[in-house]
Amino acid sequence: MLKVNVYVTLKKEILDAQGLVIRKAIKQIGYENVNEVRFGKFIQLEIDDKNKSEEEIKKEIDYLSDKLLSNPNIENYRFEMVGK
Amino acid sequence: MLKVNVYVTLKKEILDAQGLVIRKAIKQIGYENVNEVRFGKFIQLEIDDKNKSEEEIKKEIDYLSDKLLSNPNIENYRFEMVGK
Amino acid sequence: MSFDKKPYFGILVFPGTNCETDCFHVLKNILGARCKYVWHKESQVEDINAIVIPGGFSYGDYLRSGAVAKFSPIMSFVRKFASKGGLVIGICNGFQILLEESLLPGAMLRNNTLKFICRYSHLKVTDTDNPFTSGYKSGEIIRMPIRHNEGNYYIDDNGLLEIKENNQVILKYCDSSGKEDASSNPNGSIENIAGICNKKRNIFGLMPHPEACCEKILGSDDGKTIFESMVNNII
Amino acid sequence: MLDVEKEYIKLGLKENEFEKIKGFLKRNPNYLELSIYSVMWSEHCSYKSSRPLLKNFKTTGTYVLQGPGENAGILDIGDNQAIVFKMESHNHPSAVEPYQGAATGIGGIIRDIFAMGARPICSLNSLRFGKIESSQHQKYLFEMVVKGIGDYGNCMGIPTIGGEVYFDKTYEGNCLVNAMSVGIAQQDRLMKSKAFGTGNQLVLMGSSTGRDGIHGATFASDELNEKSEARRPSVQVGDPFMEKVLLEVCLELIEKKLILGLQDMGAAGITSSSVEMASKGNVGLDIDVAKVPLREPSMVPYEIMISESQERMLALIEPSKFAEIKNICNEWNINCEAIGTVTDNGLYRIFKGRELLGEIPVKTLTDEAPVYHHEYEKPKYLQNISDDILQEEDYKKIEKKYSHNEIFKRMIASPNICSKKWVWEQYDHMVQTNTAVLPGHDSSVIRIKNTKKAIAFSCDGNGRYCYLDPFRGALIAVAETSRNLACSGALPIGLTDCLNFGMPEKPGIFWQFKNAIDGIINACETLDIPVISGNVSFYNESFGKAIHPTPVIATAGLIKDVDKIIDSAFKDENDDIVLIGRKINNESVNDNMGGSEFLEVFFEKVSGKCPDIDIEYEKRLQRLCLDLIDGRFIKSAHDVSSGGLAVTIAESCIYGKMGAEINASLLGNNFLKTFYSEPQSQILISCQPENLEKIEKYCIEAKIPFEKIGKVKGTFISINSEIKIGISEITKIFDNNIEKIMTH
Ligand SMILES: Nc1ncnc2c1ncn2[C@@H]1O[C@H](COP(=O)(O)OP(=O)(O)O)[C@@H](O)[C@H]1O
Ligand SMILES: [Mg+2]
Repeated sequence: MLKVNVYVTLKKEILDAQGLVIRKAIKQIGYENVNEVRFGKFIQLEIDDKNKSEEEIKKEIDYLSDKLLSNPNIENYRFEMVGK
Repeated sequence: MLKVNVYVTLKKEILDAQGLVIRKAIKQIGYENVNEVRFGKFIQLEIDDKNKSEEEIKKEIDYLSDKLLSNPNIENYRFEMVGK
Repeated sequence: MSFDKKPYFGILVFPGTNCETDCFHVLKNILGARCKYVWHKESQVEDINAIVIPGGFSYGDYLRSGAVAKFSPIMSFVRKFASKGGLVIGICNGFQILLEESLLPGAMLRNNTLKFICRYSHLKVTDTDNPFTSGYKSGEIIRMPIRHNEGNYYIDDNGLLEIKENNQVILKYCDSSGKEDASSNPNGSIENIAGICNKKRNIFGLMPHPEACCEKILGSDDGKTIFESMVNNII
Repeated sequence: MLDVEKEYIKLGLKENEFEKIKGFLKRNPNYLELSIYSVMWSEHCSYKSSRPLLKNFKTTGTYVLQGPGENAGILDIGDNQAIVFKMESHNHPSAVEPYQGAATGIGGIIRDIFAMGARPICSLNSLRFGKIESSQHQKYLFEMVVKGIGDYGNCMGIPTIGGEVYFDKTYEGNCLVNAMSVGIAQQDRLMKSKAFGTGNQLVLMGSSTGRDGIHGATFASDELNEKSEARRPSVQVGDPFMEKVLLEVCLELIEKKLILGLQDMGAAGITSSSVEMASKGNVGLDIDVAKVPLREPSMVPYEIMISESQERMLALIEPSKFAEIKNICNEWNINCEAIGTVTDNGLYRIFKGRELLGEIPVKTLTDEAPVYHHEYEKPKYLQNISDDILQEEDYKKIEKKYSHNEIFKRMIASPNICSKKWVWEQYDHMVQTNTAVLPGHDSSVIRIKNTKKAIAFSCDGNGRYCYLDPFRGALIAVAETSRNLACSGALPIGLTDCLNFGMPEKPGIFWQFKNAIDGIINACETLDIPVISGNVSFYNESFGKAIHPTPVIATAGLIKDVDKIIDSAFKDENDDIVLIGRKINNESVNDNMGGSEFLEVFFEKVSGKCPDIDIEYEKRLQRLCLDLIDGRFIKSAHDVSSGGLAVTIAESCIYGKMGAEINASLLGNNFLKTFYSEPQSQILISCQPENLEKIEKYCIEAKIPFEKIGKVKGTFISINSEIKIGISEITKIFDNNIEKIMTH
């Protein structure tokens, strides 16, 4: 069993409305020192790697991240294998 | 400037409807080997650490994560300092 | 009932609240009660007998519904008001805020359909021994609109036992014949729960919108009884 | 220094346009100026191809306070109240990024409404996709567009009360997303967007400005192709929470009389909104880009000027009011900066602090923008469409293959016919507690609190009819919305349109456009409905192929007494069912099967003759329907439209949860033709038997044919003993088919 974490974030130039609201809330709570907040998604996958090489799996994840997990119009993604 | 990543995930015992839908979509695409998908949030903070120790900041993040960024009734969180 | 004895409702307004005028209309024009809007930055409200936290999308519901609103100054007043036994009703987003604020037990998850739902739903009034539903018959089946993204009520096993033991479950989703099952559950809510109160029975949260069904021209006036019950229990 | 000579093409300007610019400026423009010209002269902003034709619309009338020209049109509904509405397309952004494209489309049209000083009270939408049964991508577009519209409107607390959705191959590469918003205002609080008063300031409120949507207006004026994928920076994202706050702030500023004018920011951002304000007031304007709050500090002036960041508004104010306005914005946590000053020199000047970056005579951007009188010619495809499409043996073949019950079920199951519940249940259609007739009926109705009045809305367009005959198709679209209103008891008082077409440079397309406009004009004149606002969307093509011409019409109707509203549901057992309007001899003119849903479902073709319509006759029919409702003689009314009479009967049964026994006379003995053809000008009504005679008298007086065709009865729909199906069975198909397709 392989665990993979995929992180999806909005592209830099895209308005992050959620991040802005969170930042304002943090200031309201009284933490003045938080300057920027970016909101993203975090998807954990558990993958059966019995019959596949790590390379193959990486390719699959890359494909899935691009086509399904993120929206390339507005988001970037990155992923990491976090072990078995 | 300190960067902190906070990860918020639904507790194990809670049905993750979004995760299930993603898993179904992945199977539909033809990747049979993805067994579990959990959907979470990923919040990146940029913190001004000029006048504060790392310990203090950790405490702050812990407080924020517990009170604002996650709802302890349904979610777990963890965070990591990813450097300056 | 003399004029200045008319019950006085405070209707909270957060940025993003959008049902405050609907509540105002019902309370003032249909029930003849007095009411005023209370901006979230206020920390003290005089003279009111009850608080309404209306529906909407406070702060866009961007992080979690109700999560940001709870840090507003007004919420510590709500806490104080409630601890002295004042009546507080949270409708939809108001219910979500009460949960986030831990004034009511449990939490709200996304609808298991992952879609916003706007439609009439049948509800069973499972408890009438409280100031909010005392005007209904116990077990009565009523119709109210539901309109939400996150109405999938969740509470852990112990919590569930507790709220059941204390008769805190007040409204449940059902079908027209009163059956509560998966097919009459619109959002995945645990045991079809649509509304609960606190142990002291003076705080009530519900996902359906009673303020949207107080006039026959809108298709139902089943919701009026909730506000009438509150008025009657204030006097 | 850039070589502007090469840049103008990239910016979408033509050579003659570039020459014209040089003539106006008497020099070469710099890149900033060129960018400003390019967005202001884009089809999207300048209407350069359509302006000459749109001028011919009927735009005045008893109820009109403001026709086309402002951000939205305004109608007088009495009691010092006005309704304000407009429809707009967001087709191209939605094709590339359906969720955000649709969301920002809604956001944009809502800003148009509150820019007029009105509080939005409802929205409608008209959608077109390819066939969802056969394509995952079409499903995805449909799903995300609906979600985008829902999420935005729901968060704003504005009910989305109606609209229409059609699926047809023609929209496969180019979906249509047309959104309409309606507001209500006190007549003495209406706002204009004109800039005036030298020294007055322009204040920018709302979101900060980022790089999104740079060259979006140019993008909308271009056809879709592979390159569209790569043009993603044009995608804008919406923030409905910000817009809700902005709405409340603007209405508060108006209420407190702190602002003199208001203008939303849409396509081409600061540039187009400020230029339009200046042009309307015949004044000049100095803009300081250094004052604009930025999301990305590295943005350069031209990006700032044309960025299409959403959720921003521009207000005209007296400088002395600025502090108070700023306070209100602070209370709500939004930006507020004075970015411009009104001048008297007629020039549009852009500064960065003190540095002058560009200078353009205002009128050269607006009134003197190019106008094109395109050539037109009847398209060739029309020569190959035969009038007689179905022969007796074709009908026989269908009847041999399927039982009448099966044919009926197939028709009801067609995504174009079955309930759009899957859509509207994702829209909050009840917030504001005014929706007196919920979606699902001929028109949706909003009551006006504290009065006896209500306003009804209906939205319609039929691309297939317009493909066969754009004149008649557009005429029918107007007639149908108006008929839908009549069915709920509303008198039509004004309409808005969204005209979706291919490339106007192609003579065949421009012919379609011209004819559709003539059709609208013709219908509006006869039915006495003014056009008070609208929108044109050209370049709806993919890979060189245009969509069916699709003019979409949305009409508003006034109801004087909310207690008289009726809907299309059968009400009581034993009520009589009556068809009014059918001319038995209709068939000789035209078999009314052209462009029908029946033809599409069973033969998968768009052909034949567009149904005939006599608009004078139509007017009498609608008048009659209104009179019958006003006299409280009828309990339901439902017009016959796509799918024909059988579908109309089924819908009235399904909505009323009641059966019907129908026995109608057949046209030329042909059951299928009688029940599935789509002749215009027919309304199915139901009434108490006691009222039948009175109704007949009214019909005779109005010279409208009348035929009692059955009774409300039992739990089955039975039609001429050929169809017999339980209400619950047909309701399941009707209610759940889209959901079923979408979850497959
Ligand atoms: N996109 C949509 N959004 C909201 N309501 C819709 C939408 N599409 C269709 N509806 C509703 O479904 C009903 C039927 O639509 P339609 O078949 O186009 O009506 P008609 O044939 O009377 O013009 C109407 O009440 C309409 O408002
Ligand atoms: Mg109709």
